[in-house]
Amino acid sequence: MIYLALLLLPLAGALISWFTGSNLRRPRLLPLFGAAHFILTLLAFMGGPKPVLSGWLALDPLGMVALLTISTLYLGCAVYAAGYLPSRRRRSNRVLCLGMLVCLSAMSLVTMAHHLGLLWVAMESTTLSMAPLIYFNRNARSIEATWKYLLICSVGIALALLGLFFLAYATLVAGAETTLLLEPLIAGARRLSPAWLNAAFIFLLVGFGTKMGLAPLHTWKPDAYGEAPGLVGALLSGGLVNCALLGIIRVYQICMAAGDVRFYQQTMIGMGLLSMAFAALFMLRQTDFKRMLAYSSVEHVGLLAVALGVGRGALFAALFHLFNNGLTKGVLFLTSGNIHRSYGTKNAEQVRGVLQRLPFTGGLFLAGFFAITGSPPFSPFLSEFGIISGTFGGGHPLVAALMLLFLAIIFMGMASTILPMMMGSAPRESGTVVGYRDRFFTVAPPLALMVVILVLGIWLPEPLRRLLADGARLLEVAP
Amino acid sequence: MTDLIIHLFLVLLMPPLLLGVISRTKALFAGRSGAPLLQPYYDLARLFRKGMVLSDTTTWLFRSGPVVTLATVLVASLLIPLGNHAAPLSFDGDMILFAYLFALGRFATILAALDTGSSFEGMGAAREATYSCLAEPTLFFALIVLARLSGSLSLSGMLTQPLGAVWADSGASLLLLVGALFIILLAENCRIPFDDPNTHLELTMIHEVMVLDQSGPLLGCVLYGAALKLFVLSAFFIRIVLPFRTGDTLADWGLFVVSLLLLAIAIGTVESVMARFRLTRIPQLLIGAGILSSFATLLILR
Amino acid sequence: MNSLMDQLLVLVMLLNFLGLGTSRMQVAIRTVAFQGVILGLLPGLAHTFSWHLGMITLGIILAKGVLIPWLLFRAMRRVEIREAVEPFLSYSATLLLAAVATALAFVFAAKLPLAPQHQGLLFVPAAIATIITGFLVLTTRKKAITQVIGYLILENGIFIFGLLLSQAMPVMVEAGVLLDLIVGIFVMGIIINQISREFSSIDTSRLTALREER
Amino acid sequence: MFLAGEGLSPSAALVAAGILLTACSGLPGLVLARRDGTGQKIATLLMVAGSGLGLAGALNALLTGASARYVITGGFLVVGGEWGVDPLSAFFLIPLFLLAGCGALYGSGYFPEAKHPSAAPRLTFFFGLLAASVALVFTARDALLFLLAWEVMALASFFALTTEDHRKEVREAGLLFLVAAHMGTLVLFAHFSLLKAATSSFTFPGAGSLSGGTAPAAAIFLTALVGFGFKAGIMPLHIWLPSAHAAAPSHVSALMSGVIIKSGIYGIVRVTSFYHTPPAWWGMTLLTLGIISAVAGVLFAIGQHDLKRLLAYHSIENIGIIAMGIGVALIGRSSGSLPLELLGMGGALLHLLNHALFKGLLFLGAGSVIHAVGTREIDLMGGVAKRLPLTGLFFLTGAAAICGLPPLNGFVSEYLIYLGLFRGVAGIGTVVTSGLPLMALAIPALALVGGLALACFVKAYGVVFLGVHRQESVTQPHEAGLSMLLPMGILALLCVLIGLFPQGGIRLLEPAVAGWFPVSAGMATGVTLPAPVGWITVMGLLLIFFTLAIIPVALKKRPGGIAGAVTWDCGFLRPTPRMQYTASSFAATLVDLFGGMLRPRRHRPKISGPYPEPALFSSHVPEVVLELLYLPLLKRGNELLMPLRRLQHGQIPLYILYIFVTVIVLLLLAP
Repeated sequence: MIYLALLLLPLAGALISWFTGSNLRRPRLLPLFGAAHFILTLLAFMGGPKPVLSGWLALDPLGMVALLTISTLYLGCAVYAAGYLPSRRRRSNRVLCLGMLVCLSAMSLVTMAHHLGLLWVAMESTTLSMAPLIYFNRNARSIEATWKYLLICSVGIALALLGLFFLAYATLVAGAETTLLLEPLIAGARRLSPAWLNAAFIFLLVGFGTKMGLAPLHTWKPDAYGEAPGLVGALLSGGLVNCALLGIIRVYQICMAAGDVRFYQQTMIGMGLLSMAFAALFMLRQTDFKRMLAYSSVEHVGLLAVALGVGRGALFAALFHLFNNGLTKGVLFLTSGNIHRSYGTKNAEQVRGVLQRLPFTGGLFLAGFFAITGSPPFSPFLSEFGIISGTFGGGHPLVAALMLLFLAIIFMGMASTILPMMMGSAPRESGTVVGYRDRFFTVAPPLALMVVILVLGIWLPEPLRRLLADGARLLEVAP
Repeated sequence: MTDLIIHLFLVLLMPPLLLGVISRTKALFAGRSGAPLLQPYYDLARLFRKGMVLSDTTTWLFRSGPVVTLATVLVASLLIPLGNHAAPLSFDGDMILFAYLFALGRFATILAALDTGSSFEGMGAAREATYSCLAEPTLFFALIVLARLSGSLSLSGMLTQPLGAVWADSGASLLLLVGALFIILLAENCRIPFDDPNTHLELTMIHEVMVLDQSGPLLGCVLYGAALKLFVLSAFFIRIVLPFRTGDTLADWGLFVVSLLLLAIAIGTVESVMARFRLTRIPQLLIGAGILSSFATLLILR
Repeated sequence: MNSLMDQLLVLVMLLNFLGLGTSRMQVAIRTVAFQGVILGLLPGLAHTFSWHLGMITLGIILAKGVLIPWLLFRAMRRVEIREAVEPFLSYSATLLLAAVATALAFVFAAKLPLAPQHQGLLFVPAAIATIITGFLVLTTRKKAITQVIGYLILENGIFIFGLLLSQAMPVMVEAGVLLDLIVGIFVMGIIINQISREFSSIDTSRLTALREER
Repeated sequence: MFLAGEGLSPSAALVAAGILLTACSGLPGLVLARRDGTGQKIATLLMVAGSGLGLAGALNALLTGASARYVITGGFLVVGGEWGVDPLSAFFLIPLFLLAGCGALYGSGYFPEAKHPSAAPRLTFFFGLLAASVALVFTARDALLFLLAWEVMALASFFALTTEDHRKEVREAGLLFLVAAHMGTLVLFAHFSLLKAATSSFTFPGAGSLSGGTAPAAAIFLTALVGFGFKAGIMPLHIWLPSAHAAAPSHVSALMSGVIIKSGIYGIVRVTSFYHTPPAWWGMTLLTLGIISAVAGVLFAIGQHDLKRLLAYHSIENIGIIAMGIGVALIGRSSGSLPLELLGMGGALLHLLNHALFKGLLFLGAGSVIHAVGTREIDLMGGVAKRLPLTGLFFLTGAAAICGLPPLNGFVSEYLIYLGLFRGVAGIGTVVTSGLPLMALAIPALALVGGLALACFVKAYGVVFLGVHRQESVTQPHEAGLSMLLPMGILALLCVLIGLFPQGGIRLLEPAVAGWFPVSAGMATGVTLPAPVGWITVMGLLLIFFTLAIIPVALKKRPGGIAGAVTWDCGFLRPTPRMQYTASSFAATLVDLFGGMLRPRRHRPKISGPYPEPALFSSHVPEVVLELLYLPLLKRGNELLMPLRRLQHGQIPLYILYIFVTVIVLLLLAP
């Protein structure tokens, strides 16, 4: 019941928003449905619903973590949208609202789909429903970004479909009943044909990895994140990325149950390190602060991939980081949207004195920066440190050292871009730029997200801890 | 008890005599009859009777400079064994205090010089500060050698050990050390070839230019302090060079006085036969001394 | 039955070359559409008739053979630009590559640990060859529409492989996949439209405003 | 979050209260009206009260020698935390709370809210947070809580030091500080991960519970050295230190130099305490780094003519001296020589306390001078002591103390380290198996450092406070207010007291040193330093007695009387204040002598024609390690990597090729 509610409620909202005429009133639907979805998510979290539709839909701890992240982030973005869109009332937001609500439904479906075919359909739906959102600004750059996003992600997802076929074929070759249901696949993983399973893993990793932004498949990411409005960037980096990661996690679950796991683990670690290296490379001397956030997303995707590859010891932290990264990215993208609007540029060299002109936005952006780079007392510290200590403890000291090196370069790059933006005195505003200042609706959502990660950075409630621990157990190598 | 009295007696009264001997030696070399041996005593007595002229720029620091300097040397003189006789005060690590007392004296003198605001006295202060810190390592290398050879951590222990036997054992090391220490002795006491206590050209002076503005009793303190410093460091140096002992207390005291006077004559001789170095050469010589003494240390650490 | 299927698959592979070799977009679109229709027919040949099968056949033919070409032609008509855009790699070179890839596909497929009932069939080599052709189009052509066509060829190749396991794919999912494909092409059509409006061209090699400096 | 176990011990409770009060001290100021300065008054009051409580707790812990650990559970930092106060922590808490209280009081006069309505509340808040986080660093007993406190400390210092961010140098200093701090933290990530791998727990192991000879132990030690070294400012990791100390408001500089860089030392001391048999190279490494830091630090200091940068480089020097002490202690431990351990660690810890006292004093004094004169440039000052007599006196005390001159506190700690070194080299009561030549080198190096420090401080004090003012200033320099003088007075008094009566300091020191020893060594009952500190009192008093005795002889009224006159100008006509020896000229010989390392830059004017225009000659010593090593390296690396950024070229077909290639490569790699 709750599954259907989670799926259909946003769709209903999408319908209503499509038929709402007023450009001013339409955005108000978003927080309404976001809040309803959030409440449903909390109910699901506390209720722990049973699988339905003969196991096609289920919320296991892994899905629950992703759903919780997405729903929390979405609520923040929705409230922000209600404050942000009216400031751009000349531009129709009908498609944007529609896309946001459809995407919410599709993302929820990803988190609860236990049939991999269904998961794929939902994943492709999130890709498509996001496209018009990236295109919101309707200028040459946003068209370019949208096209790259659409084409590259579609190709990637198509490869994932092939991977799914391989997976099904692996069962066929094993002589079992062909199925794409997760539980039977895990249960029978040992009997799967290793060659086909390897191929399936590779194609699914590349396919979903393209969507998630693992290097060198991340190429669309800086463009899309850079050109989309801040709140879309937040949804992309905190929502879609987590969906894609969940897709990979599902395959990984099967692989971990298959016996010989070395190849899978090494591949994950390798791709993760490569992503972090790419991110480090492009974050040095990055002058576009939104693109910088995109590369930061690449970095954290890499971090998560390494953590999955390391396995036991880093898994709890990985799931925790999935949550933390999503929320922190939300803070960063939402506030970067504010900075962009106020200064009329994404070029960090032209942005000075944010703390002076937009004290709350500036403070939150700075806090978000500290959080994302793993500074206590914010929760990403706990998860990043957990991943690194898990990597050291898991017998990969070299990998961990490389990660630290990349993190160091990334910090240097981010700090030397962000700190000059924050400090000093703001430039005099020219006549064309409207005096955009901090307002309740554009500051409260990132503030709320920030409070969440600050509290989690000090205190992790027991139910959440149990959820993460249960999830981590699902990802361990089968004995 | 008698040793203590003799120690204090020598410390208080003998220093100006050394100055007298040095200048007499130089006079003899120059073919003059020279001032009487006791001339430095007369000078001091006169200075202590005189009035003072103080610069308007100065503060209390200017006046405290000579006083503190003299006090530090006096305290140091209680730590140094004279000849074969242990010092009145001695404890583990007193050689560190000994060295740092001179540093304190220098601190006070330099600040007093800078207090006048004169560019010449600033110049002297800069030179003093520069050269003395280059001299510092040599002294400590020497202390390492002595401590290791004697197994003692106090000046008295180091210098009253049977150094004659040590010479037989580690003569090479001690020889290097003596060379280095003689350089330091001359540099620390502002003798030729490092500095000329009798020069009258401000631009070339080191120590004397710092006390240009001192007068009367304060200048007396400065002069007496300088003489005492010469005495104390000479006592340290001569004990290593001439580590003889007779076994008889009074004879040992006599031996000490004689050897000290011999050293004064040696200094006078050096001053007579050498010219003053250019200022830029001084650091090289001091660093050279440091290297000599480091070799000395290396030799005994083998 | 099997020989008919094999002949159709050979036809699919030949169509790959046509799609790759033509510089006219109408031809390319029709080629892909024809490929789609053949793919729609294949399941019907492989299995005995059932409603399930009929629905799938009908769906595929409608989607791939009718709806998608229509969407593409619509986008073309709106764009109405007839410019010659040189590909990154010449047509003859890509054809040569495709020939090599097809040959390799046969060699490679023979080594794969296939299920016994699939050994000897052309499904796997055809799928591989088509996928590689799709990639070749995608990586050598510059026009936005051609890139969509490349995507479709890729998709067709994947679909061929999917035919080996139609039992695993429930109708719901199958339909979802098709629906996503159609919506995807629909959205791409819109974007192509916008590209041509904004840049007066659908040459995507001009879309390089977004890159790292230096 | 709950504390497990029975109630808090008195000292732990006091320290906890102190942490809470200082952490919250700035909160009222953030919400209260700003003009009247109420918030700052409340904050100062809370800070002083909190510091008092904390100080009482720390003293109590040291005097009773008791230690206590508490477990915090209930989802705190996921796996829980451990917190506690033992004598070693307590000893580090003393300078912290002392400087926090004094600094807050000073700050209320130095950076009043009435004058800086927007910046002051922020500064006040972060100053309190800073003090609390450092206290937490010293009392954390597990890796996560430690790192939490560690990074909050870094962030709070960053915000405190960028208070005046309208100035470019402040922004640059802030960036450099933050980057260096984070580099250190990342290395500590590795450190604590390795430690966890070795002990399978994030909780700090007990003293002496690990064996040092293994490869993981070496990795743990090296990561600690680098991670903590960044914060401590050990050369060549000190790059952030000079500019940060110069840019921060003076009371923040005092806290930074006095305590925050000591948190790095704390880390090293704590980590080395875990090991009962460290290999000899640990101590030798620290001793070597200590020598390098001390000598290079003081040399760079001599070249500076920005008062606060000069003081900052002296912090590096003193950190070097402290590191030398720890090195001696470690050498002692690996060769089983108790006196060396005691003297080395005792000297290091006492010097740490002393440095906090006199460097805090010096920074506060420098702040008063800068406040009064309006510049940090030494060469423009002069004669300040006449306007600010008390500040001058206090600064002089600090200057003499930092040079290690008797009878002040700096001498006592250096004396202990010297004694340890001499004992090791001379082989008295101990046999040192390795590192003997190094220790022999350390002694003259320390002496050289002492001499150079003296040269530097007579220069600084002489040029700033003595002589005549070198530039016409618009405002008359004025003596600081009581709220600024009182903290300096307290610190100066403590410098003298510890110098004259080191027994008191040693009494506090001994339990802390005992805490560094393995529990099994039976040191729990306390240790006694093998140093005759009683003699220091005797000699100090003797020195004072002699001075007092000479004064009447030298200065009594005489017939000639005392006449005033101008300074003897050697026959020069019309001397002007500008002709005084400047700091740069004072240091010129030494800077030239060590020019190979200091790389002084001279800005020579072009002089031409028979009547040249007035021209300005100036010189400065750059931050060589940063400007000639790290930055060029970074630049080179960046240039090498730049071409790789073309991978993101914007061509879609090639992007798709990446995907294709990735698939192929992975397929080829698959087994």
